[in-house]
Amino acid sequence: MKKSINILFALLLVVALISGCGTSSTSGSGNKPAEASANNGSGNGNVASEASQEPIRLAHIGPLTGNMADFGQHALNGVQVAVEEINENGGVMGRMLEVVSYDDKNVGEDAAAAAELVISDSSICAVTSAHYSSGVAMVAAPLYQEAGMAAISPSASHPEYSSIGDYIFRNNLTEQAELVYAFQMPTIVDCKKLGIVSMMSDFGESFVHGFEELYEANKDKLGYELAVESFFVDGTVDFAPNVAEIVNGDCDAIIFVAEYNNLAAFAMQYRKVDPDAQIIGLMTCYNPELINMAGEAVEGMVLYSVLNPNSERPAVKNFVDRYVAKFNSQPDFIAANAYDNVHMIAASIEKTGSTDREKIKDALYEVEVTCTAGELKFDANGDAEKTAVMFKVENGDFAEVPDAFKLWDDFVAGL
Amino acid sequence: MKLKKILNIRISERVSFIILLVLLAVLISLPFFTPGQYFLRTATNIGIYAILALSLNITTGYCGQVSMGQAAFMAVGAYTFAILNTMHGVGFFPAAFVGCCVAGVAGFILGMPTLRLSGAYFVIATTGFSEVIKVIALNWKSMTNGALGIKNIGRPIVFGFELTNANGGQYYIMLLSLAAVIWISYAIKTSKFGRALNAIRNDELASNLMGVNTSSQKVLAFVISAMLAGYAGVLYASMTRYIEPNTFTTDMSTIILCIVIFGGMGSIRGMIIGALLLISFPEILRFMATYRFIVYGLILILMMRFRPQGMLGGVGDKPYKLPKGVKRKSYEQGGGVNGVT
Amino acid sequence: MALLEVSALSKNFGGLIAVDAVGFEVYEGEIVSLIGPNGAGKTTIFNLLTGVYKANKGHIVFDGKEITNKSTQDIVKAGIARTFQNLRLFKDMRVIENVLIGNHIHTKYRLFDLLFRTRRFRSAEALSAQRAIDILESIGLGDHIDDYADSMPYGVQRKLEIARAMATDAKLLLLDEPAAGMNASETKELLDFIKLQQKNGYTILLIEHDMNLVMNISDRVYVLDYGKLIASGTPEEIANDPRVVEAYLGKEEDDDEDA
Amino acid sequence: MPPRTKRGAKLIVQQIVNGISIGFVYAIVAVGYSLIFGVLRIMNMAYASIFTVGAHFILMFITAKWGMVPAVIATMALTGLVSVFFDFAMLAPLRSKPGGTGTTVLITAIGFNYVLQNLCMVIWGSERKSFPNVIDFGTIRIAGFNFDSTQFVITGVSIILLIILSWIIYGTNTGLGMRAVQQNTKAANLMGVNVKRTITFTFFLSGITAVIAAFLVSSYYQLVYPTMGVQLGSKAFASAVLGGIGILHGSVLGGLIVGILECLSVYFFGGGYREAVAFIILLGVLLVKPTGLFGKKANTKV
Repeated sequence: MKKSINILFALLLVVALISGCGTSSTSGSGNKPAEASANNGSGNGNVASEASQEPIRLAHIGPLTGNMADFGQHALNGVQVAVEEINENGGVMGRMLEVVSYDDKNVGEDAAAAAELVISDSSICAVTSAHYSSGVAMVAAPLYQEAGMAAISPSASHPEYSSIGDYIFRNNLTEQAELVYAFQMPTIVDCKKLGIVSMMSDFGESFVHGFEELYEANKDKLGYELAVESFFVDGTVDFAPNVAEIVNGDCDAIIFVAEYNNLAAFAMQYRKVDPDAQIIGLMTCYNPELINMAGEAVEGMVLYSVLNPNSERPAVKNFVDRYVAKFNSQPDFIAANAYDNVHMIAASIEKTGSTDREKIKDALYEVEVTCTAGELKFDANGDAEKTAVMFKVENGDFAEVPDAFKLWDDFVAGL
Repeated sequence: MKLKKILNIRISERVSFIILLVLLAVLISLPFFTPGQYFLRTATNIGIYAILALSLNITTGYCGQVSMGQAAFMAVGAYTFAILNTMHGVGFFPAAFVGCCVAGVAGFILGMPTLRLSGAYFVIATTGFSEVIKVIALNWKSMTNGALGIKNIGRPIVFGFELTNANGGQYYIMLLSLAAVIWISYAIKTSKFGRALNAIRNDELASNLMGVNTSSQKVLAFVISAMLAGYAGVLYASMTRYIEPNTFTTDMSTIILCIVIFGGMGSIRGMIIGALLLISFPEILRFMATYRFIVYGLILILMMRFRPQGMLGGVGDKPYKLPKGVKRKSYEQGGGVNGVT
Repeated sequence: MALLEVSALSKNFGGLIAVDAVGFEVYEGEIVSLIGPNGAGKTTIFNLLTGVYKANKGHIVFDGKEITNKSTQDIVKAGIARTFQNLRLFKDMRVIENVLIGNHIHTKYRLFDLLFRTRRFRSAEALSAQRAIDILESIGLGDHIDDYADSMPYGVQRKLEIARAMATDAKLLLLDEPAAGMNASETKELLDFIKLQQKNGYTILLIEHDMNLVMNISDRVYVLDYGKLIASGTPEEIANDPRVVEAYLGKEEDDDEDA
Repeated sequence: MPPRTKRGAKLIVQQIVNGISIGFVYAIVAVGYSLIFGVLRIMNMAYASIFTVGAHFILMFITAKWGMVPAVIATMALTGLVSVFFDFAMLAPLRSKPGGTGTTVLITAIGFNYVLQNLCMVIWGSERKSFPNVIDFGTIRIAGFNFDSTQFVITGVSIILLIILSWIIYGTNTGLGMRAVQQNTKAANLMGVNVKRTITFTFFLSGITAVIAAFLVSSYYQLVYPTMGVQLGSKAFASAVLGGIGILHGSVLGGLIVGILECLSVYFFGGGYREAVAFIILLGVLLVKPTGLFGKKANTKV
């Protein structure tokens, strides 16, 4: 009897969805993310008019709501800074850049849906920053690969991410690269007994595993002993059991393998028990928020990042100034990566002189651009070769520790 | 109540049959005039949620036990399927079958101790179960690959022809599965099993005293529900092709529950329409996406307050459909007598 | 021999002794009443007979089989079905569905049959539907099979509950205060109805406060007080039994309370 | 547990000590669940997010330079109102309806839980915010084991709270009313207990306990964030059910059991299994004794 409602709803949905797809690319302007794209469009309205062509459109997909929202937002900020900059300098081939942003809530199914949306929108020629968590990025990646659309992740860490296909790029330290730096740190802070506290995440697990291998390989040469491995799961706030394990193994240095917000909680609880041990963080810990949250507790800790906001390098200075001017907050690594991605794609488009998706992909393997990460280029896997610098938290700020890191071979030789 | 009026339009069997045909035609021909893969994927996703809702409908709708464990059963099905498929090269259909069965076993294991519980006890027990499943997925590395998850999960292959989202294959698989699940729900609903579940929801003790073995019926319902959820998990895994312990969240369970409540406990149509609306609205009203869980929460509250039987649930006024060959003297065949005068 | 034999049946909750060594029997085709003031343990006895409570002592033998502390299902299968002091119908199910639940144990098919709608399924469903229809028509509810249980007037709901019990193919019907809340004419109707069922071959054990009904309907009466059996016999004997009269001082307001 | 990590009796004891600390955190939240259930026989699934809202209110007032004490008091009032509003606007109408069964109440509570939690996310952002710890007097080392002074405060407060609540319920007229309502709402009404007011009072009280818990927990972890109630809430609920929900001291004991076994699980199996411990115990106990450790069995009424 009520089947009539059935069909009514079904048709309603059909119509609605079609309109949904039709509008959703512009409807981005409804929510925070793309209003920026709107205003930088208007900001350069005059430029656009003289370059009388429709803009080149790039997609940003990342969490703009939910738990990981701030990471996605930072990436978007980076993208917007780059787009503005490029447009001010006359755009690419005289055409303006425009960023369309989608919210994947850091959820696989939403990421996939957004990816399909971007793929089916022929006006978008590449994904300039694709998703945050590896787990999510790896759901969408095969879709980009099949559809033949270049997608660069500013954050993916999963070892096998870039091996999904030749359209899948990663502008972030690979796990191997992170290991190169992380592994040097205990030696640099010359610790005797090392403890690792790691989240049971894709990155955490493979990182610890990789670290162990390196350790086993160089045990005898290293000056320290890997005494404790302690794990926790995502969402933990109470680190008492982990702290107890570290203290029990009386470690004098701890490598913490998780995002900054976890480190903040851990550091505060750890310092109550042991004020001395040296805390070592990874790149995901480099975030001004860390110091705001943990304050004293993280004073004196060391970590590394691909971005040094205080660097004198013009590319970095330029980026940081623009970023601070626009959002009056310090950029973090993900913002910088996203910023660089846009420049890489812009360069590729210039190189091939077309917005053809496949051509862009091919060009991405060839171009080399001077940006925040120095001379940036992708290797055959689609991984960026990046270098990191070491930082020490000193009176509430990240202070660079110049040339602390050696090249891997030199390091091993130097042991 | 106006809403009631709208929802109770009576139309003749013939008209509704034609409508059904049209609807089928629309559904089947969808892939041929879709504006993009995105549309198909969303449609498939909606279908999967409809299957999930129907599965939960058997425990919550028919039997009246609110379960928050549906995502966990999905996970069991999905992981079993993914492990068989990627590590032992088992094809889609056999692997899917095993996935269902394992999910069913999980349902049985959870059902046995908890069937005595009711209300919030059952909710917390099922919530806990999801947590346990997640922990297993995270720690049993040799099988589940831990937090790294399982990637490159296979899609169904029919006669050497791979069914992808692009060629609409996955959509049709979903459509067929949905049809099957609808039939199962209907078959249960219109049988002594369904009646027994219904009676249990109404008054467990009374049904017990009418000779219904309430515990076995409840467990059976729970197992079937788990199997269907497990199958939905299989579909989900082969669509996203990558699963990890955090893929199947409590949020999913909540959305599923929300669909059941919104569509109307016990109603089959309700589940499908519920899935249509609740899954598509964040896509259609993108500005709402930020608030979607608030909306889901409000739906739960408002439905309970104003229409606990849901959009299409509760009492219908159609005459009871008697099996063929049943004679009624003092009664001429035709429309039933509605409402006591 | 008796259809139902109860001997030395006892039940206590914590300290309180609800039923104390009660013994009685009910013969095939009889209508036996169990009376007594509130809290005398009548309903507790019903609960013991139907397996809701487990007895502490004593035996229940039905139709020659020991059914003491058997599961409720087994007892229903054995042929005892009951109604409830305050109605326990399946409210949002239809009249016919309520009766079909009564027939649940006799509707025999497996999951396979219901999924694939085998012949066995169809015949079994038709059979129990026919049975339900017949019962409903026999008690004059033929026109109301589509209606929802809680939409029926009170008197009809009482009848429906009896019908549901009958649908289990019980030999013995336990009626817990069937006349509670009924007016005189309804009670009269009920009386005839029960008598009719007796003719149809049912044996009936009922708890009732309405003395008028009890006296007119019962073949024999048992009187309980404080869990003990204080008297038994034909209605006449009971009526002039001093102990009963004594036990029943204050019966009036009990009656009102139940109404 | 990873083979590398050094083990031994000392670590076990330290973990038990930690377990007790965490246990009291669970306990103080669990008490809130028990309170409502003890009076209304309702499993207040929304309590977790009421707790979260409380934490955010406190932080809001503190950042508005109110000072800790006024902030907490103001929050108590506000959160109490939220809790009462929940009852007034959502539960009361269900109670009045004949169909107002457990299920409808349960689902309403689940819904409200989600609404509140996500409102927090929308209003205050999803990220973790730091919370000042004013009840921190450093770490105390006793016999080589570390005790966090905040823990003593939490322990103390939970015990005091327990005593106060027990006194309210068993020692005052209002409490008498509460118990009457729990026994039989209709009868209580006839006996002249103002049922409406009693229920309102109970919800307000549970709001206040939520704030106390929120204050202590956020001070302990020095963090506030919208999802803080999710894991904590469900574990605390598990603890309450474990100890026999509705029985206050039972909830506390349940919390302690969960806390200690959690930390021991870290010792024996590593951090990976910790989150499941609470629920495995719960399922185990429910299997043996569906009413929880201290729960009393009610006789089926026919």
